[in-house]
Amino acid sequence: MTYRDAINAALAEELERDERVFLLGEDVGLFGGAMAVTKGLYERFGERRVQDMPISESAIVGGTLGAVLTGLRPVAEIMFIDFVGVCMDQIVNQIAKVRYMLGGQVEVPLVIRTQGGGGKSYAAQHSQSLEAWFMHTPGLKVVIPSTPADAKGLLKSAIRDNNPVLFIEHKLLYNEKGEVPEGEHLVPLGQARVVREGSGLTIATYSRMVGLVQQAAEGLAAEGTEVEIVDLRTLTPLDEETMFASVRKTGRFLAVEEGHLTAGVGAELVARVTKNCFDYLDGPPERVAAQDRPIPCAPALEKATLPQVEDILTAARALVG
Amino acid sequence: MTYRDAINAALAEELERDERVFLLGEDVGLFGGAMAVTKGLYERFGERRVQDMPISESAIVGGTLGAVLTGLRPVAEIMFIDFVGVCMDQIVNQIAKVRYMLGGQVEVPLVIRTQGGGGKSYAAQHSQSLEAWFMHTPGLKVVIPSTPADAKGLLKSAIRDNNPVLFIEHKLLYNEKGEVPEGEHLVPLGQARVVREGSGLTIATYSRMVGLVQQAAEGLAAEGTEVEIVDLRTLTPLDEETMFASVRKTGRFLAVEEGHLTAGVGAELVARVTKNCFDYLDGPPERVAAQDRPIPCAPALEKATLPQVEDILTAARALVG
Amino acid sequence: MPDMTVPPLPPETMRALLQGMMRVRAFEEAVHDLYQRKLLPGMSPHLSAGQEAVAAGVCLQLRPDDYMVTTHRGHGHSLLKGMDAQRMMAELCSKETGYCHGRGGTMHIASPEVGCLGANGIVGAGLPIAVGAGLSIQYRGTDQVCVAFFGDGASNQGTFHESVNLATARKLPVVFVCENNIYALSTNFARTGATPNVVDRARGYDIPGVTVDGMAVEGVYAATTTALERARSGQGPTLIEAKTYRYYGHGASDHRPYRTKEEEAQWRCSDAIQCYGDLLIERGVATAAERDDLSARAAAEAQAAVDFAVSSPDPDPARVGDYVFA
Amino acid sequence: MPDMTVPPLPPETMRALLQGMMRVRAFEEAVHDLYQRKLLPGMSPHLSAGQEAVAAGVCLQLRPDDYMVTTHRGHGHSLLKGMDAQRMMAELCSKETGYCHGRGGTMHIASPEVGCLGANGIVGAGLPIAVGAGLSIQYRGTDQVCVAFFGDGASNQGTFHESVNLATARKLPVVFVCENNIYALSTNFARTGATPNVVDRARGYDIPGVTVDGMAVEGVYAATTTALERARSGQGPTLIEAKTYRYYGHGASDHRPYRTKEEEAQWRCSDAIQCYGDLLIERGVATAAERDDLSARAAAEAQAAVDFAVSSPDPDPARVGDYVFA
Ligand SMILES: Cc1ncc(C[n+]2csc(CCOP(=O)(O)OP(=O)(O)O)c2C)c(N)n1
Ligand SMILES: Cc1ncc(C[n+]2csc(CCOP(=O)(O)OP(=O)(O)O)c2C)c(N)n1
Ligand SMILES: [Mg+2]
Ligand SMILES: [Mg+2]
Repeated sequence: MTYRDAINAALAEELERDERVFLLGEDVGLFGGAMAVTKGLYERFGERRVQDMPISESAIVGGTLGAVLTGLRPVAEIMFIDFVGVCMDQIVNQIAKVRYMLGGQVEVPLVIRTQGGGGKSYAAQHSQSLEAWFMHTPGLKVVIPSTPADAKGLLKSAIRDNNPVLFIEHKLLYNEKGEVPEGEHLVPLGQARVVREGSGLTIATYSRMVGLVQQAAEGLAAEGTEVEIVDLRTLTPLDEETMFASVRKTGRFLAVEEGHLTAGVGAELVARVTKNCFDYLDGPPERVAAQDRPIPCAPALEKATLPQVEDILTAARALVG
Repeated sequence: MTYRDAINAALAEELERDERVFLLGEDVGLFGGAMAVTKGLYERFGERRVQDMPISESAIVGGTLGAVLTGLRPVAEIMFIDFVGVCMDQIVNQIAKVRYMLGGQVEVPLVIRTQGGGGKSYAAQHSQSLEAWFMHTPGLKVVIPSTPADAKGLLKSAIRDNNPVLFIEHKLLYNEKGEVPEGEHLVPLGQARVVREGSGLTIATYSRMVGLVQQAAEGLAAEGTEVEIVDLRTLTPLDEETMFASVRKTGRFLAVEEGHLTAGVGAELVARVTKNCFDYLDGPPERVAAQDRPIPCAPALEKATLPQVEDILTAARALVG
Repeated sequence: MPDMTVPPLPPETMRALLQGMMRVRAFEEAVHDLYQRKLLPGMSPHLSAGQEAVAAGVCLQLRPDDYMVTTHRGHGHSLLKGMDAQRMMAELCSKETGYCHGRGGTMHIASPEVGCLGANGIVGAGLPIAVGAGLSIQYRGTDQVCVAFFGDGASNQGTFHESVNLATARKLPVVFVCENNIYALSTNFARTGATPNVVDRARGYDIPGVTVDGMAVEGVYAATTTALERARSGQGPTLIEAKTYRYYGHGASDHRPYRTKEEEAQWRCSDAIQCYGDLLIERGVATAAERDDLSARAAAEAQAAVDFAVSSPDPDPARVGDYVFA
Repeated sequence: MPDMTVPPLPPETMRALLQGMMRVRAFEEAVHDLYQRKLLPGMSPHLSAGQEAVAAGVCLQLRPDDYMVTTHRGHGHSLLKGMDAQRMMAELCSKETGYCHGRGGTMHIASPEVGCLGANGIVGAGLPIAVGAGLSIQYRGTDQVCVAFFGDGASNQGTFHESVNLATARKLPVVFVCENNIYALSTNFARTGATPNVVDRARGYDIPGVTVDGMAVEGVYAATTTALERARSGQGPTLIEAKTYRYYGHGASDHRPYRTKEEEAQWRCSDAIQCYGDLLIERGVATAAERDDLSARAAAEAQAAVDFAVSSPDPDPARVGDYVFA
């Protein structure tokens, strides 16, 4: 099953299961979503459960909060994560904070689905990986799956969670295939997955970069370095223990992300690993991330800006060398 | 001269010097600004140079870009940094990226002044320190002064810079007094300032936290630890060399910031220091930052959420102990 | 202006309106006093004294299961929608006994339980939330309504447009009530709005736009009745603009250089509570003694709220981490 | 609808309008062809084929020192405002010789030098930038104008409101031109807009709202002339809504399930270029041969642009770090 179909199945199952769940977003109905993720749901569940919305992201996202406060469990779609700039206030000042500001009077069971990432030459406003902003936003859970099985299992958990979840898909993963358990498949939020075991180097990563790291790991294995790969799956809550356990074993740490380097997710991972595993470290942790510049359109320039397998190999070799 | 008056003086001097410079924002004219920073400028320069705007932050901030592309050098005010959520797209997708997206066809000499920080029991939507988001945004300079002299010298440099600058003041610093050089006082962007020299521990910080760190340093000196304090002054560009030089001398590093811990500025500082000074470090770098939760209103709760001198002392003692 | 052919209100409604306004005034004066006495930490509260007729005319006819979204100037709306004065005052004082256990303070008072979905520190940010409540009502198929209060300044935010447009396109049961008190902080609406009145915007959405004298509670009441009926019957939103005035500054540090003493005095002449009290006496609906009694009861409620708040414990810093996640 | 009493346009203007539309059509068809041939990396371009009358009717009467802000569907506007077809095509192909040295691509084509302040990848985001240009014109005291193009879908964004409101409140020389091609991606405006027409919104700001047939270039031209005069003379903005149609899907992967083949065919019957060409021949302003010649020249320009783009070098990855900061 593809990553796209896995998400579609999760949505369908949750719509089926809970009458309070409904979808809203631009072109999610009749059209089936700009990324074709919601295909067939409008036909199956009707326009009440799958609502097409105007290009009014603040109203869509703020609308989910009003719906939550009055008993529903909405799942909104923001077409590209790059568009969060027009509804950032609703996400970070309203949705993420409302439970705390209200002293626990409310639960906030809503999901904002969106997709990010580059690699398609979509240029600076359609290729970003902005998860670090939201990891820096207390009150919000941030889920970012790398496989079809996780996409399904994490999305179902996210919809059932009583907290706001930003669910970030990756545009280059939609056609990726993988095994997906049938039916009631739930992956708990906050549990990393060890994708590959190894004793030479720990790489923590997520989303599309998991695949690149796997490729790099094969190359490194051929050179005699066994890489342990940790797919974080959720950035908030963050399963740091799985990371730490691995680093205590390997003594070396590399964080790989597709977002910009400075003040990105990797910085946080490195800071935590350094603090908690200092005495186990053979050398300083490293980071591979996008360069600190807007993402250019031209394929060769984009390639020189986003992390490539080669960049991971280079960083890993330097770490173990 | 107070921090407030220093900023006011910088604005007045630059309005005087360059006819292309003008101010725009909510209540900046007649009223003199919600924080009284622009007092007297409307009377002196008139409503053409000091423009009151509707509560339309996207139009204000996007407006600066239109003005820049047609030959002006606007300085906008966003009343609280917490409000950037309503105009985030214009800051990060338009202003920060336009020069790169256009292949260098334009320069973007604009400044967005705003103020952040807590300590006044203003609660979750009026107390934030959001600089990490903007440090993670390539194309934007981020300036965050701690003293009246720096506020003046950095703001004048920001206004003359041909790149977009987010200039973040601190609400608790406005009444702080300090020496400010008369007249043409410019502080270059990208140069940290060593506030206090010491050999026992390096603390990198900025904005209001500089004062808290100074207090802590006095306490630590009494205990025999000489702290070297680096006031970063600008987060982009980041003067990492001054930090590194200090850490190579002291062997210990603490980052202190008022923003939330996770994926904050300190994470980046720790990641860079660890990478570049690993062999000099006696132990893992530490961070002091706001707790990862929305900022509560009640004074005792706010105190338990934002970094206090005591927190800095505790972290520093652990580092040197 | 309200239709003058409507039948007169029942006397008990008239008295309730007077009492509601008095309750808000007494509450706000008590808040002001607490702030002056430095018993109210944080931002100087945004008081609605002067604007009570809007809160009373709108909120007193909402059903308990209706919803209401308010702003940074929302004490009056919240009180009359059904929140408890004591727990509100305790929240204003950041006490453990407050609605938000001291986490929220003046700008974040809410009680979804009684339909108060929230105040807001971000101008215009409550409007999308109100529309979401409207979507939810339509989704659930009830005949509830959500009222969204906002200011003249908020009407210049993008969220105003997105919210009114969506609510109208979907015929949602949302009533938009603008309290036009002329100023957004210091800025006169005439300097920032395209049209002289906020209600002129209704024409762009083809929804009813109704202007009412925000100092005259029965006019507010009548316009709201019509708007609520329209909303409940599935015909969509109404935009009501109440012309009103805040007596105090935007906050305590605002010395109001942007308006004249004469202007202030003139508005006070049409004080909603004074005038309506006089009117009820003139109409024979209340005696002077009854008016005094209502006033005394409002004062007593406010005083009890203050006493409760002041004597309540502060929240326990050891529990500061509660309520981040469910 | 345009005032029919206006004097007829000079023949050379009529021919220029026809030629302008042909140039846009030829350009867009060439882009489409390049994309099909996989010579155009990145997002499938948003083509304006079908909408040429709007680009020509508006842009051909702008002065070189006027400004224009466009959208993700902006090739036509940019070309007719004065950008060079070859450097545009090179940018579309992400080549070093493109306006943005390959950094921008289809959604970020701009040339501030000729007044093209930018396309945009964010719906509605160009509007505040246009207002900023308007503020700047007023600040500098010139009689320039800034035209802001946007779509029916964009009119639902908060930025639309903030921009029109501010421009109106300050009487800025901004002309807002909505190309209503019925759909925002797949979504019919009737399902998301409060009113049937975007132009209805003008009433909420008390500015002229003018509906024109976006397939009839002279109507677009006339409405724009009036709006430009109004803007230049300090009377503020106009909102023009051009009813038009995009022939292609939103992008290449869009197979247009949301509209019928009949609807598409019907719009093609009123093709702006075909009909206007016929009209000019009928009027005796152009011969069939002249029309063919104009068409051939447009095709040649597009072909030269393709040749230039295809044979241009890619940007040098070693210089990828240029242009982040000045
Ligand atoms: C997005 C945003 N911009 C600015 C502010 C600062 N601010 C708070 S209240 C206010 C004035 C609001 O005016 P109005 O909507 O008329 O309400 P009023 O205060 O008059 O009741 C301003 C500018 C804010 N809180 N949020
Ligand atoms: C803020 C934002 N939301 C959504 C999108 C995705 N998107 C791109 S174009 C488009 C449709 C725009 O419709 P309209 O304004 O009518 O222009 P048209 O494509 O019809 O020319 C959408 C939804 C976007 N780019 N930006
Ligand atoms: Mg007001
Ligand atoms: Mg459209």
